[in-house]
Amino acid sequence: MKYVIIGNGAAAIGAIEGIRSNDKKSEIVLLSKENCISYSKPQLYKMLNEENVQNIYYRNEEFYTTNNVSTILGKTLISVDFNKKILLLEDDTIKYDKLLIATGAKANVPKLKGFDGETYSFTNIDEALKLKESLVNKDKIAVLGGGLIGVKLSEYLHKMGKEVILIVSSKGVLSSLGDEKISQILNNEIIEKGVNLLLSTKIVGAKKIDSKIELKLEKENIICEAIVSCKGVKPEVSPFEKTELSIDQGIKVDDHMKTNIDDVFAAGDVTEMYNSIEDGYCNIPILPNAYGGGYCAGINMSGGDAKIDSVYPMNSLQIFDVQMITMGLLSSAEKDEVITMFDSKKRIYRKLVIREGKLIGAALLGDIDRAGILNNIIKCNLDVSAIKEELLNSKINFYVLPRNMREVIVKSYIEGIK
Amino acid sequence: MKRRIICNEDFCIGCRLCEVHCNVKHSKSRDIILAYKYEKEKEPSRMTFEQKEQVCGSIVCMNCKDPLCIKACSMGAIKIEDGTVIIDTDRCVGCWMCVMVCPFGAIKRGDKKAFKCDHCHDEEVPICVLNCPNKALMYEAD
Amino acid sequence: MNKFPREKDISGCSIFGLINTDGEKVSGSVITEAISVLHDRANGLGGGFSGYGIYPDYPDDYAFHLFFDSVKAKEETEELINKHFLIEYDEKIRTDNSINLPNKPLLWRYFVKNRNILSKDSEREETFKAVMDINNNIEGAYVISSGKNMGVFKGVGYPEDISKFYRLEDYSGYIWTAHGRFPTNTPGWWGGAHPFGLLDWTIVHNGEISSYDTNRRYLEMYGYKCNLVTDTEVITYLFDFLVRKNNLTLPLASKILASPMWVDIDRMEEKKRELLKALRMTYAGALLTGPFSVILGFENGIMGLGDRLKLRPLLVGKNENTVYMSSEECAVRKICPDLDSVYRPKGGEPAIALLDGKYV
Amino acid sequence: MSSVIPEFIVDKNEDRCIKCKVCVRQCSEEVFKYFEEFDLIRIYNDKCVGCHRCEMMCPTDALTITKNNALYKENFHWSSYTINSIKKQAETGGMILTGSGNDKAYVSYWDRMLLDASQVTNPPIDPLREPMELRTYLGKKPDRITLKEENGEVSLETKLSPQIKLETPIMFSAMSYGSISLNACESLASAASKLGTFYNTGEGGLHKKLYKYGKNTIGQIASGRFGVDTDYLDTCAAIEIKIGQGAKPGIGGHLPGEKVTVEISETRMIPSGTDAISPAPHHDIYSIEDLKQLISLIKEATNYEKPVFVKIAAVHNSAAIASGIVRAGADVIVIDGFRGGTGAAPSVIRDNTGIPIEVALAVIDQRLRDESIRNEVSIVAAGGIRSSADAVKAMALGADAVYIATAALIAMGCTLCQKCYKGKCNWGLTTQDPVLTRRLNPELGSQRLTNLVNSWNLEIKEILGSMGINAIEALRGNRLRLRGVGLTELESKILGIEHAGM
Repeated sequence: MKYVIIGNGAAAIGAIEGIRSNDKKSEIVLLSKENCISYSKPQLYKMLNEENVQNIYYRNEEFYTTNNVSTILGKTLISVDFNKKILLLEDDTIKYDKLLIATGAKANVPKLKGFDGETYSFTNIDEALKLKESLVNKDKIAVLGGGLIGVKLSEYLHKMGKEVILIVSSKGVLSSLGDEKISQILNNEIIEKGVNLLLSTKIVGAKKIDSKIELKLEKENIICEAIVSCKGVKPEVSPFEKTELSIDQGIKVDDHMKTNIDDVFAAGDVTEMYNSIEDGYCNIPILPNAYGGGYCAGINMSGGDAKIDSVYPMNSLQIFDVQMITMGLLSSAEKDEVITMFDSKKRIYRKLVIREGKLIGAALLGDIDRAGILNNIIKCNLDVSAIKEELLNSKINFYVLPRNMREVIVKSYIEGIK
Repeated sequence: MKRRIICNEDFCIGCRLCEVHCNVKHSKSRDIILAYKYEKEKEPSRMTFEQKEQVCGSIVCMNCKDPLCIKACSMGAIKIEDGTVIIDTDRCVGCWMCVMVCPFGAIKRGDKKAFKCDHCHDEEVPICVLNCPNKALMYEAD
Repeated sequence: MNKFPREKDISGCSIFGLINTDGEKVSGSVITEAISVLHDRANGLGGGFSGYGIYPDYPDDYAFHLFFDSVKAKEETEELINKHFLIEYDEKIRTDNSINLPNKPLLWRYFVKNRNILSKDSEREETFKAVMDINNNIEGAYVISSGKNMGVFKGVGYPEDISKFYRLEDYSGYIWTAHGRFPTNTPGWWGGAHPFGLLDWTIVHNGEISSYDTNRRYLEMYGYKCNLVTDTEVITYLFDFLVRKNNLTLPLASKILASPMWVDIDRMEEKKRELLKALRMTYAGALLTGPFSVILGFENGIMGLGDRLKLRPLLVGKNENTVYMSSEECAVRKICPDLDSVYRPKGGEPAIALLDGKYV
Repeated sequence: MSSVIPEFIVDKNEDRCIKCKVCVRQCSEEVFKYFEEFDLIRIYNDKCVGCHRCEMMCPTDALTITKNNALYKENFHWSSYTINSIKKQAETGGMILTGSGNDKAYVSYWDRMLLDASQVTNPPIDPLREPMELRTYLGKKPDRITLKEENGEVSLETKLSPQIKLETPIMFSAMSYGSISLNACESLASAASKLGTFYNTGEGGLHKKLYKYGKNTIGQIASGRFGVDTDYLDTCAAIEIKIGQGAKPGIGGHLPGEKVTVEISETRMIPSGTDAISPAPHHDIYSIEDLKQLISLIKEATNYEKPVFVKIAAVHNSAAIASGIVRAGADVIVIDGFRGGTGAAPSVIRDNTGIPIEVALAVIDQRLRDESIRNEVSIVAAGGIRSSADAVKAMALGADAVYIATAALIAMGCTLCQKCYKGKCNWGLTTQDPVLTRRLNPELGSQRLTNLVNSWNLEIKEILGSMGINAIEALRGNRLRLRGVGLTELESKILGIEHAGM
């Protein structure tokens, strides 16, 4: 048996650990176009600061030898012959028995009209290093995009002492979460801390003027020294585009992380998975899904039988001094019941989205302790009609749940039964 | 060996001595009066005392068979050693992904590091279990 | 002098018994020789003998041996005896008065018959009552033996002196038991010496039972008066109670007095278990604890029995038709150097030798 | 304003207090209150009942409960207790209630009897080396055993009356579900089952959860007849008719409606929330011949398979009463002395009625022997047995076994604050408040009871060994092994023992 894994992110690491939980011996080959050991994407911004570089690696170097994985790093995959089970590299071929595609996602960098200079992006180490080098003698940076990467990067650049202009096309940052209150709180926080935040602003084009750049907006023009585009990511599916692999927003996988092709699995940001809340397939590029999907795939590849938990978006982040955790669906439909709590003094905000008595989304801002209890309630599809007020207003308390439910939950996690 | 501390809420008397003893055990001096009255650095309790009306109990890390925190950790800082889920505080960067997923709310936020019950791996029996005056906290190992 | 002690009698002792299972008689000097070997286990404050088959001339009469403190006591006793019995013959017990013994009472024996013809059981019950009556109610009179064709000879002194005093060499019997006593607290009262006799039961005893008062109070419920405050007395009464009054066999009585442990009873097969359980529960007041070994003499045999923990010695030896029992082997070897067999019964296991040659 | 001076002072050492607030959380009397605003634990001495729960739970030993020494001026005739009682009565117009047993300074005869030990003439026995038997059978014994012989094999002909087997002569006395919590009942039941002995349901009926301990259960039938049905009779191993209780002879029981929870009402078979009243007499027993009928009735109903106990309080003419009870057909007679406990009783009764168990036991045992009927009944002594020594002395006086209850409660946590009647027991024993009852984990309670009785067993064996006795029946009635100290001639005579030195 020969396992081949394409990619070196959390999904790939998960797969290695999944395979090795069943199969200690067979060969594992890991192919990655990045020439470094696995690192944590959410921690990427630390690359900008020399002292923190060591803090981004997802596993240590011994990981590969300990797990008996041969790595082929820095090589690009051209295409795959799924019939012959062969991977085609620029100068080589690799045979596989079981294949995992975990190529992740790449930056979505829209072309700026009239601009022939460098538009930086920030989705991998290479991009990060490139940005870092260019920052040496630049002080005024424009960050395009109010998504997670854009906001986080702005914060970090600001802390490095740069003058940051964060340009967001919507009315607030993190608008994709679908919660105006959160966007509003974060907008205030970002502005308060000194980032130049431009909301509802569309970029018309850009022009290079000597060492500076003139960024053309709808109403004004601004001068900056570098542009970083943070307009989201898209699955890296280019090597498979002309194959029979079923791809929509990403590579389509079932709950066993199998693709439509035998012996080919996919996991992580490259995939499109079933979202139990949305009742549809979508791409959810977050780390827990990547590792969990990879681990699940690894088990199934090595002869086990694992099913992925229901997936839905969730994230934990800190923007300047605002700590928050969001999970599930926050942009409610009409049929949903939305209850919120806001304590402006303590800057605590809590929102619950309830559909047919079941919790389908929650946001916790300010006080995030024990958020996992809510997450589990979403995951287990528990009815919260009787306890919703308590969930909203008190400290999150496991004992809010009825005893029999708690006992089932405890038992299921102890014994690993879903 | 997998250690587990489970609270039988039928017999939890709500005294919260488990928290006290846990705090003392994880203090610098390991002396109750010094720890509480004189030591400056204090972590929040690793035990979570829960109460709803007349029912109460303490919750700590259950050492799940398939821990969600390990999957969620953005730094690969959580692992199972000897059957016990442990957080490598050198690697932890305080992203709180673990807090987001722990179904029992057993992971606490310290000063930029996550921490939780370590099941007193250096003791024969966890200190909270040892000191539970009504044996509501039960210790299982397998 | 107060006839009965207030304090419980405590003593250490030597015991000896023999039986010729063919009924051939031997002289009292034989057993005297044996018990005198154990001189050092007595302290001169008590010695005695019982002999069976010694009164061939009056085999069917109850032979009453009595100690009197006064002539008045003797007269009162005779009056009482006459009420129930016909005195066939009576005499002063022959003694060798050259032997110097302290506090000698007046010694008398009577051969008596019941005035009415009665069944054996009733006859014995009548006799038992009469003996109790004399002992309890007549000041200065004490019946020391009351069986048929047997008698008890005892007093304050070393056994060999007692033997000489009573001229035991003049008697011959097929069963003899003997006792050398080491009392710690009895005033030199002759009644306190062993053997203790009631009807044809005689007991010589070595040891001290710790269950005394339980046994005494149990017996007193059934008409026994334990005036002597000696273990020998209660053990004799217990045998009388269990065997004569409750119709139990000697081996079963032994299982009551020195009961097997509950754990052992639990392991027995059902019928036996239920029997022993019932015996132990019902006759709980008869259980003897503490160290003892006894030799029980009765009309047709002797039985040796040790306590259930085997805290006191008991040896059984056999030579042709004679069975010996003793607390020490040297006493047996003295009169019978070559034994066919020697064994030491387990605690609570009775050793029974009967006149018809049965040897259990 | 109450004119009663607080009985206790709660002293908190601020140098040791870490403000963990365990005292605040544990005191059901609300002696402690925490004010977050001031970070202050405020103490209300007047509410303290002196149960010491806070003291024992405090992890830094910061609390000390002391008797209020500033009570009224010392007066040998008018004690502080008396003055406070008068004041309380003047305030309320009611009887003074109390719990537990008589605490007054009457003579304790246990403390005036000493045990014998073997020296020289009779060796003591080492219980670690030799078997030491504590097994006891309770029930009517025949006067004699008759045998039958079949095919040369001798077997038992007598059919024995029903007996219960005890591996230790110590049983747990009657405490009802209602007077104590279900967890306490379960602790007793489970301990009895582990120890091979028995516990008694009191007259609280038998909760379904406890049916599994039926083999170790003595089911009580008292004047309220609570919880008695066919299942109850079938499940219990023996049945006890309770005529009286040592703590309150001649007084019935009263479980107030607020304590009659749904489960208690189901177990007692009465409507929930109604007062459970046990009348002072059984309304079908107005004399001894009525008792005989009830005994016969129970025997008939239980197919003559279960021993019937009759329990009486030790009162002045107990001996004659006991003799009557034996003749009425009881298999076991229980005598409950005046030190016996109660969940609630008027203090005037508890403190002034009855006689000491030592005396009652001694005269009853002797009376039954005088009448040659001692074998027909087993005697169980109850009421204030504090230790293995008391138990041994009771057996030497003539008891077959003893019942303990106060000692059992103490083992489970009780500190004898005597406030059982308030239903707020901080140890979770004499309460039905779910917050308090869970303070007794039956596993722990059972373990502590088992430990207690096992340690008494060891001590009893040690005592027996020192006396050279190796079976408990050889101790029973063995009064020679007791000696009195400081007894008058009359007391010695009544107890049937010699004075030390004799």
